[in-house]
Amino acid sequence: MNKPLTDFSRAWRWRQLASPPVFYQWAGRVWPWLAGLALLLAAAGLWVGFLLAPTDSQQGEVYRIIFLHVPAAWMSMFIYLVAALHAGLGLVYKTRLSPLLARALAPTGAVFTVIALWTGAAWGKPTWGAWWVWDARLTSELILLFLYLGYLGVVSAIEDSQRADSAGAIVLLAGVVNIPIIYFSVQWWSTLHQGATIRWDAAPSMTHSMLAGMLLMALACWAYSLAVALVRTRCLILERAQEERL
Amino acid sequence: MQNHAFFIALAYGLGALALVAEMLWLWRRSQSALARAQEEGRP
Amino acid sequence: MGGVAFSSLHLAVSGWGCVRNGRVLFRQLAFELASGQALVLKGRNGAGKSTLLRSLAGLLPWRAGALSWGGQSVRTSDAAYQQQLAYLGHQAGMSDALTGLENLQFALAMGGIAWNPAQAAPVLHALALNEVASRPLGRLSQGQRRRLGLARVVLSERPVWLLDEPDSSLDDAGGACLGQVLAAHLAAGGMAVVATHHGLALPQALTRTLDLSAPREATC
Amino acid sequence: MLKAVCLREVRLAARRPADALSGLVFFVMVGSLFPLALGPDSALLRQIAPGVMWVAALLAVLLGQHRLFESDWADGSLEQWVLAQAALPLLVGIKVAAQWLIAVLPLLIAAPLLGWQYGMDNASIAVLLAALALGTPSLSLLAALGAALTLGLRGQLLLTLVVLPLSIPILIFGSHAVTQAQLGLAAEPALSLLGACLCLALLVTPWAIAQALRLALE
Repeated sequence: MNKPLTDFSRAWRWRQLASPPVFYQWAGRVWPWLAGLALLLAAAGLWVGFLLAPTDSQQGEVYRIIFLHVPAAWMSMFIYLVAALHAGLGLVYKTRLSPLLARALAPTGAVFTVIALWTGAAWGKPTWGAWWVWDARLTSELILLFLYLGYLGVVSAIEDSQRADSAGAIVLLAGVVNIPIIYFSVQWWSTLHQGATIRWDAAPSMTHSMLAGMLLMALACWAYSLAVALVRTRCLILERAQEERL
Repeated sequence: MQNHAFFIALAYGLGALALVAEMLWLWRRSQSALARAQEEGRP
Repeated sequence: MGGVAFSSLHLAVSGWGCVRNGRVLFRQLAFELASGQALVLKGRNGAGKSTLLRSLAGLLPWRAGALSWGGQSVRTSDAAYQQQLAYLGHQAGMSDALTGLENLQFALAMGGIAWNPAQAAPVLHALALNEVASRPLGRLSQGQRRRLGLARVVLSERPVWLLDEPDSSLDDAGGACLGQVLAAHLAAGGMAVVATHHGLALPQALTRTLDLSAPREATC
Repeated sequence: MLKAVCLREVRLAARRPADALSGLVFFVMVGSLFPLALGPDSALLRQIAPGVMWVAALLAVLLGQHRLFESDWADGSLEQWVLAQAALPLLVGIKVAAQWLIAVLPLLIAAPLLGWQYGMDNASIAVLLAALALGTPSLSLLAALGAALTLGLRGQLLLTLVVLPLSIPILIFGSHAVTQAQLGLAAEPALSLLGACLCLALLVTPWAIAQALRLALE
């Protein structure tokens, strides 16, 4: 997640990035590019989504929320997995950078979860007639938000940063072990208590331009998350360095 | 149909607001971290 | 008193460094300890005596350096090494709601030692605990708790004692008793690391002193 | 070792019975509050009974266990546990099991009484007991993990924040088993899922709890 996908040939240099000072410099050089890329991609995605993509025959214009809703939901889940991966690496190999990356990613993940929930609600009101329905996807997303909040709560409550990192890693990993079970149980629960209001088949049938808009927005979210996570990691590195010097 | 625009604006507006709030918060945090780092010398 | 003799042991620490709450307490610390020897840790408050003891006990990871036990290098929470240790921290490690005897029995069971009244009686007598041991710990004074903690260490039959200010809140008789207990342990071939502000009544030949507030290059 | 830890927990509970019984009192009181708030409509009560009982049991376990390691941590016993002969995960597992027997088993004994209050029939009460017997140990383990992670920190909210999302599957499977029984359908699938969750919890949580306790001692 933190590495550019472009220079496979220079794999050996990646290892150097695990050292916080090197990473600090590297992140400082990379994040403006990523931020710019995010802006460009978002502009392109919105242009495709609002001007090129046709009006849906069943839902009308309101389906255009999808261009924010789906990428945000993807990011919320993906960021949790990546943060847990980094936290696990930090716990097992005691690398110094990994817990920082996990901590830098989690708030962004939580923000995307909130956005996914919120846009889902704004989409649900006109299509289903209710702000909230107890549907499997919405419920899982809500539980994901709780998992994020649990992690952020534990990490911010513990003063000692080493203990905070490790305790947070345990919380994240417990969540990751549990996510498939939670997802399955919620799925099961919602099929048993099938409400009559939801019809997923009312979702728009994708045209190429819709798909392109969604993918562009998803890439924009990626670039945004990377940029924000890099900047936050820089902050964390600085703050840690000050802590150590006290 | 016309209130669909309202919901779209609601979704995108508050979504953008959340992202901007996150960026502002992060900006202030990095400024204060940098300022403190410069008080004590380079990292 | 203990009745157990330990075979020859060797504990060595080299290049040690510990960080506590983001502050480097000491670095490049080194000492060696063999059977029958005690190391007395001195230093002002906050010099890192407790931290050193806790990391020796494997409760706190050390940041740099190596610890070797019997010539073998040891990692932070090595079970085989930790089972050689009897640690007495600031608290006695006993529950207020249970009596002294119940606490002792539990502590020994956790150490894998069967409760033997014949063996325990002289130790309790020497520490003047006979009457108080059957009372709930919550009703005992600090000094009496300290003595119970010492009784646990003595009865644990473990070769390495790590004592964090064992003489705090002990009276004169208690301090003398601590000296006797330690001397007997060393005579049986055990070793001890003791943090203290006061002197210990121990023969000079058997003890080394490590002053943690002194400049760090000095090692012993 | 097993005997020593159990004996100690039983003694501690006997000296401080209020701590051990608070979960039971909470369970019964919360269970009795719902009819007062919703009215004595027996059909409605029977319908919500599984959910209410499971939520009450979940909160009672959380409340009962949130100070599980607090006193051991404060008086230094936990340090001795780390240096003990047996492995820390094993000791932790035994302690949680003993605490379950002491603090949670009374819930199971009181559950039929609440079930009758809600007008449940005997077959569903039997399923309720089976579900609670399979589900509450996992809840105890999760609550112990939360207690170990938040050891020495202010605020009980943190524990609930960490543990509640993780315990949602157990809540769903548990109340579903009882609902199925009330409808006269097979409850076995839900019960086996609860059993699977318990197996997973038994495999994973003791190590996680031990790790969290070591962190709390640092």
